Amino acid sequence: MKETPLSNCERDFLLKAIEEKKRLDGRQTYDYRTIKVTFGTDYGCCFVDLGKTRVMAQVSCEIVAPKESRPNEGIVFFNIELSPMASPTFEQGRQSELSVKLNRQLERCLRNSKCIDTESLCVVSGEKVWQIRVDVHVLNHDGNLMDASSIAAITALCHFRRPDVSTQGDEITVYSPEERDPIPLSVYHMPICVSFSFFQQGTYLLVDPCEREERVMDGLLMIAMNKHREICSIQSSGGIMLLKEQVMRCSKIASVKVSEITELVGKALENDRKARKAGEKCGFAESLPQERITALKTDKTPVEAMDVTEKVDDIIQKAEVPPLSVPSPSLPVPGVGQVGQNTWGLDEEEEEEEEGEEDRDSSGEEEEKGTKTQKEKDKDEVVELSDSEEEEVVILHPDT
Amino acid sequence: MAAGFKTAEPLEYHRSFLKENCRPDGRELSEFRTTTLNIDSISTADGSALVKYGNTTVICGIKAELTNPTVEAPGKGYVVPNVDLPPLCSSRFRPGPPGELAQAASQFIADIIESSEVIQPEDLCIERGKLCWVLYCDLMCLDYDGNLLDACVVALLAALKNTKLPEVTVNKETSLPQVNVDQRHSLNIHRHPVATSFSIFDDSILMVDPTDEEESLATAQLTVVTDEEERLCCLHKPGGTAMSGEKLQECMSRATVRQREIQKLINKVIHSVNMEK
Amino acid sequence: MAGLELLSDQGYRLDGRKATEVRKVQARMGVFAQADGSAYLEQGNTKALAVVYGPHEMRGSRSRTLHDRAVINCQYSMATFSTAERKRRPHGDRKSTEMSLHLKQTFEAAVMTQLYPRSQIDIYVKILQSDGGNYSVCVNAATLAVIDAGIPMRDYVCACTVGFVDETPLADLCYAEESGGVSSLALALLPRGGQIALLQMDARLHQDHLEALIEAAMIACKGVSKVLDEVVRQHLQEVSMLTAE
Amino acid sequence: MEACSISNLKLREFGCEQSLLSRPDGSASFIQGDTSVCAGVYGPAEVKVSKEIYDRATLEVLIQPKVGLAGVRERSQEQCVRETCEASLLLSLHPRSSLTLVLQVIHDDGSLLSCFLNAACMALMDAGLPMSCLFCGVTCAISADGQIVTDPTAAQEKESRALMTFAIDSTERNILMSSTKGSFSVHELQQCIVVSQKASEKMFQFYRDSVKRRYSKYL
Amino acid sequence: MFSALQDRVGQILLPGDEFCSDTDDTISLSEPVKSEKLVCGPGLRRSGARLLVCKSGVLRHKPPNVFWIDCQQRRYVPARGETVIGIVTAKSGDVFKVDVGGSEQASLSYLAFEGATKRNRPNVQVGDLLFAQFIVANKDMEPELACIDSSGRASGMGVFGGGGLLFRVSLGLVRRLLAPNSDVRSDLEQLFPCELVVGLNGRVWVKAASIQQTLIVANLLQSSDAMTATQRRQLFAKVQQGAL
Repeated sequence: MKETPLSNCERDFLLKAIEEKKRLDGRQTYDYRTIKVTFGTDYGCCFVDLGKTRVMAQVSCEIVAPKESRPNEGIVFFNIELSPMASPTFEQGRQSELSVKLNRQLERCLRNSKCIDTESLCVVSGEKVWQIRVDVHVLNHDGNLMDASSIAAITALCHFRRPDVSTQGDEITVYSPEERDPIPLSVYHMPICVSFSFFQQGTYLLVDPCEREERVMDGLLMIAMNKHREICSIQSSGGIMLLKEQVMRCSKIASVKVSEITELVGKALENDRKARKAGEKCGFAESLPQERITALKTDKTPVEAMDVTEKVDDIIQKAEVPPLSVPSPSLPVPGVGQVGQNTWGLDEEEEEEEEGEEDRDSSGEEEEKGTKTQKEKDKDEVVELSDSEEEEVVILHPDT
Repeated sequence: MAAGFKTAEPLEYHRSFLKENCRPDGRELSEFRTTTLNIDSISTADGSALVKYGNTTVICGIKAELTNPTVEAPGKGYVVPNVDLPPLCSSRFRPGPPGELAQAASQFIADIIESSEVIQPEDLCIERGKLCWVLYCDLMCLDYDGNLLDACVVALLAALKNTKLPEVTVNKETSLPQVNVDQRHSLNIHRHPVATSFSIFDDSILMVDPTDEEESLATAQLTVVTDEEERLCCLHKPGGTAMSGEKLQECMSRATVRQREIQKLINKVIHSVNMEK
Repeated sequence: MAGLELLSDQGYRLDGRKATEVRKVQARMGVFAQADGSAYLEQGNTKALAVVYGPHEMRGSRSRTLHDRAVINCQYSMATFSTAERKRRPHGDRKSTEMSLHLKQTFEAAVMTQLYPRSQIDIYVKILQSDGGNYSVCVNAATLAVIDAGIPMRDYVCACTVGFVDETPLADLCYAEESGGVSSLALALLPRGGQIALLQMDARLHQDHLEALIEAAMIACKGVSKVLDEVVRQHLQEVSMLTAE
Repeated sequence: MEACSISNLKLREFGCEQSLLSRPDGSASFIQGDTSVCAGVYGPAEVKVSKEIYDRATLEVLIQPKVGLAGVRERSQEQCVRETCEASLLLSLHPRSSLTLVLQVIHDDGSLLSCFLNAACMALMDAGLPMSCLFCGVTCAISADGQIVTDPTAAQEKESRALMTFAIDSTERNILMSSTKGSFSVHELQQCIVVSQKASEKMFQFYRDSVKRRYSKYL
Repeated sequence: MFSALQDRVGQILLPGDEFCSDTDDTISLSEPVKSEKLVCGPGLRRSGARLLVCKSGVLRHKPPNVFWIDCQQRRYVPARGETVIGIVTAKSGDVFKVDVGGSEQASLSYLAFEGATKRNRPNVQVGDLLFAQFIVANKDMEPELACIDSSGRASGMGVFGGGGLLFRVSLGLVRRLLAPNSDVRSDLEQLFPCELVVGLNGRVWVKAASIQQTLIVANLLQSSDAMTATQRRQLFAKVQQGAL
C-alpha cells in the first residue's frame, strides 16, 4: 500500500514556513513534542508517546549458551518491529531500509556504548548466560521513530527485573518472583538519541521532526549522548552537506535536551517504583485516559445465570438421540479396511495378485512412489532404502 | 451442458441438487464418502497409516527419536505434529513455506493431541530429566479434495495405534541408552478422538464431509472431535455464519455416530494386521 | 586500554606509524575492461575493489525511477575469505545492508545526479582483505571508480576513520585498534568545500574532545585526497600518452 | 453426562478507547482485567494484485505477539479472527480493495482470543466499515472441580480442565466462532454456550454505551 | 416504518439494528394507507422488507423523507457528483492518475478541463493539487474525475494550490463545513480573511495573509474536529485577542 504522495504546494509551504522559523504545531525550532512515559503491568514493559508517535518496548530474558568469543558475557539483543499498524507503508516480514537503519542505530547506541553490564549476566561461565531481548514495537508513526525507540528501550531496560538464579554445581535453579524478588539490570549510563533534521542544504535545522517535516527534510543527524555529556554515537544520513560548526552546535543542543529527557525518565521510573511499593495496581489499564469521550471503562459486572440449566436441558431433549447401530466396515484384504458404500467395487478386484497393497491405481499411489520413502512392494523383494547416508544398510523385514 | 453450467454458476448448480437434499456426487447431506484405511504401509516408519476420504488422501508417518526432555517438563516426552500440504496435492498450494491452511491444520492437530490426551506424555519418558522419546508425526496430504482435518485425525490415530517403540535401557556407568530393535512394544492409546467436519451452505443447509468444491462455496466450516466416552475434545469453528445451540447439538450427535463407526474400522484393520503377522 | 599498548609514550602506534600518519595507499584505476569504471585500492592491509556501471536505463523495479535525477544503487559486500574467520553471509546481513545504505547516501550527495534524469548508476564494492577502516577504503575506491567512469562529481569524496586514545586522535585505524574498544569516528569529506558527506561514530567519547577528533579526521581526509588526486593525474597521464601515439 | 455448577459468574472490569492512534483509519484498544490489546484498521485501500478478489474486499489479519515473531499459534488465531470479521463485514460493498486489521498484544493475562475479537469489532466500527452485525468474544473455563469461570485470568486458565472461546453475533446471539482446548462433555459445552450468550448481552450494552459516549458531542 | 425511524432520529444506532415495516403499518380504516417513500442515505441498507443499519453513528433526518447515519469516518469512499481535492501522481498518455485517498487512483482525462483541445493541452504537473468532481464512481468501476461541470465551464475547478497549506480532517467536519449556513464557517469568518478549499474526501486547503495566520486556521480546524459548538466558540474567541 503506497503512502499518500506529497503535493508540491505542501512541500513549498512547509519549506517557506521553516524559513520563517514557524512549525506546523507551533513549536520553536529546538522544542520537543510532549513526551509521555508510562509502564505496563509486568517489569520491563514501557510505552513512550512522543507527540502522536507511539512506541512500546518489552524486555524479556532467557538462559542461553554464550558466544564462543565472549564466554563469560551475557548477550543483549535489540529488535525494532515496524508494525503495519504504524503506517500503511510498513509491510509485514520484509526488512525495509528504514527498519535496517533504525535497528543498526539502536544497536550502536545501546550496545557499543556498553551501557549495560554484560558480565553481571553470566550464570555459568562458558555454559549458561542470560540473553536479554529488547523488542520495540512501533504502534503509530508520526515522525522521529529513533528518539522514541531509544527512550523506550533504555527506560524498559532500567525498569526490567530478571528472576534471581542460584547455581549448585552445574544445576541451576531459577526462582519465580514469588520465591525471591527479581533483580534489576545494572545500567551504567542512559544514552538518549536526539535527531536533528536539515533543510535547504543544511541552512535550516529542526529538532524532533514530525512526520510531515521528515518528508521534506534533506537529511538527518542523530546524536546519542548521556547526561554526563559523553557522546555514545553519531550518525548522519540523507544527502546533506554538514559543516564542522553545525555538528558542534548540534552536540551542544543535544546535551541540553538529553539532560531534560533523562530527568523526565528518572521521574517516571521513580513514580512507578513508588506506585508498585504502595501496592497500587499499575499497567496499561490504569493509563486509560478516563476523561476523554472516546474512552469508557466499567468495573466488574456480574452475569446472571438463573435460567441456564433449563435452557440447556430443553436443547438436549429436543435433539434426537443418535442411533446406536453403526454399519460395520468391510475388510477386503488384511491391513485394509473400508466403511461407507464403496463406489469403486473394490471387492470384484479381489483376485489382484499383489495383496497388502492398494490395488486401485488412484493418483495417490503414483505420487507416493515418487516420495523419498520407498513403499514396500511385497514380502520377499529386498527393501531398497533411499540413499540415506548410514554406512551399512539394515534390511527390515516387517513380519518379524 | 451440465459441465458448462457447473463452471459458470457453481452456486446455482449446487443449490439445484440441495433442493432435493442430495449432493452432486450422489450422497445425502449427512453421509460420509467411502473411507479407506491402510495400516503399516511404510516400513521405514515406526508407525504409519494411509486414509482416503473419497479422493482426499492423507498419509501419516511416525518416527520416534531419543532426546532429553525439556527443562520445564522433565518427566515427559513430547509429540511434534506437522501437516504438510505439498504442491502435488492441489494446484492451489505453491512450493515454499507452509501456507495459512497448513499451519492452521498443524495447530489444530497439536491441540487435539493435547486436549484429547490420546497418549500420556509420561509413557514416553524413559529416564526422568535425562532421556525420553519424541514422536515426530508427519501428516502429508497426497490428494486434496476437501475435509483435510477429518482425514488427518484418523490417519494420526491409526498411525499411533500402529506405532511400535523398541525397548530402551540406560546403561548405568556410561549412562548411554541401549536400544534393542527386535524387542518392540506398542503405545497404549487412552482415548480414540475422531473428527467430523461439517460445512454450512447458503447460511442454512448443513452437510457432512464436504468436498473441495463444497468447501470453497460454503459460508462456514465446523469440526467436532469426540472420543469413545462421548466427551468432546474440540469444537473448531473458525468464523462464518452463526449457528444456534440446537444446530450444534445436531452436529454433535452425528459426530458420536461417526466416532463409533471409525473406531470399529480401526480396531478391525489393526486386528487384521496383527492376525496376519 | 587493557592489553596491548595502542600508543607508546614516544608517540608510536602498534604498526610503527605516528598518530596522524595515514596507512600507505596504493591504487590503480581502469582494472577491468567490461566495466564503465573500476578501481582497486589498498590502504595498509585493507584491499577493496570498486566497479561502476552506468549511467544506464533503469533495470529491475521501474517504479523507483526519479524523473529529475539518477538513482544510485550501491552494494557493499565482503569476500568470505576477507576476515580471520570465514564470513557465512557475505552481503545479506544488517551490517552490510547498512554499509550499502551509507555508500549510496554519500555518493548521492557527491555525484551530480541531476545531469542524468530517469537513469541508474550502479556502484559495487567488494572488500578482498579487511584490516579495519572498511567504510573509508570503500568510499575512496568508489570515488576512483566513479572518476574512471567519467561521471561528473562535485568534488573528490575521501573518507577516513579516526580513533581517540589517551587524549590524542589516531588517524586511519587498523583492525587491531578498531576492535580494541577505541571510540572510532568515520568521516566522508568533500575536501575543497570542507563539507561532511557522512559522519558516523561509535563508543563513548566526551563532548569536549569531539571538535579535536573531527579536526584530525578532516586533516587526514585532506591527506588522502592529495594521494587520490595524484593517482588520478598519473592514470590520466598514462592514458593520454597511449592515445597520443 | 455430568453437568458443572454455575454460581456468581462475573466479568473482570473491561474498558475500551477508540481512535487512539492518528495514522490508522480506525483504531481501538480493549482491556479485560489486565489483558489488553491494541487494534488498527486500514481500508478499504489499494490491494496487491496477487491477493485481489473480483467481487469482494480482501481482509488480512495480522497478530503481533509482544515478544518475538508470530508463530503457528498466532497464525491459527488470525484465521479465527479473520473469518469471524468476514462473516460480519459486508465485504461485497468494496470489491477489489484491501482491509488490513493489525492486532498488537499489549499484555496477556488470560482470555486473549476474546480480547482480540472485542478490540477488532470496536476498531472496525471506529473505521466506519459497513457491517451486518456486531460480534463480541467471551471466554469460559471449566475449572478442575467443574465450576464454569467466565473471562478467566491466566492463572485460572492454566489450572482449568477445559477452555472455550466463543464469538457471538449481536442479532440472534448465535455462535460465530468457537475455539476450544481440553476435553468436556456435551452438556458442559451447551452450558458454556448459554452462559456466553448471557455475558454477550453485557458486552453489547457496553458497545452501545461507549459509542453513545463518543458521539455525545454531535447529538 | 416511517414513524419507527422518526422517533429514533438523533439517537445512536449500531450495525445490526433494524427497522421492519410490518410492525407499525396497522391497517386503519381512518386514514388511507399512503405508500410512504423512504430515501435512505449512507449507513442504511435495505434487505427485503427490512431496513438494516450498517454503520454506527447518529440517525439524521431531512424533512421530506431522507434518513442517513452521520458516521465519523476517516477513509473516503468515492461517490458520484462529490467535489474532492486530488493530488496528481502520474501522467500516462492522455490520462492523469489522481490520488483521492480512496481505494483506487482516480483517472482524469486531459480533455476534462475548461477549454482543453487536442492541441491546447492543460498544464498539469505531477504533484499538483486538483479540485475536481466525480463523474463516475461506483464499487465496480474505476472512479473518474472531471474539472468541468455539465455546461463545460470550470466553475472553480482545476489546478490550484500555490502558497497554501493542505491538511486532513475527518469526513464529519468537512460535511459540517460545507453545510449551507455552517456555524464553523461563520466563526472562522470573524477571525481573519482567508481562502478555503474544502474537498469531501477530508482534505482542506487554506491560505491566509501570512504563514502564521494560515497555520492558526489549520490548527483551529483540526482541533475543532472533536469539540462541541460552545467549546469551539470559546477557543475562537481566545484566539481572537490572544495569539494574533
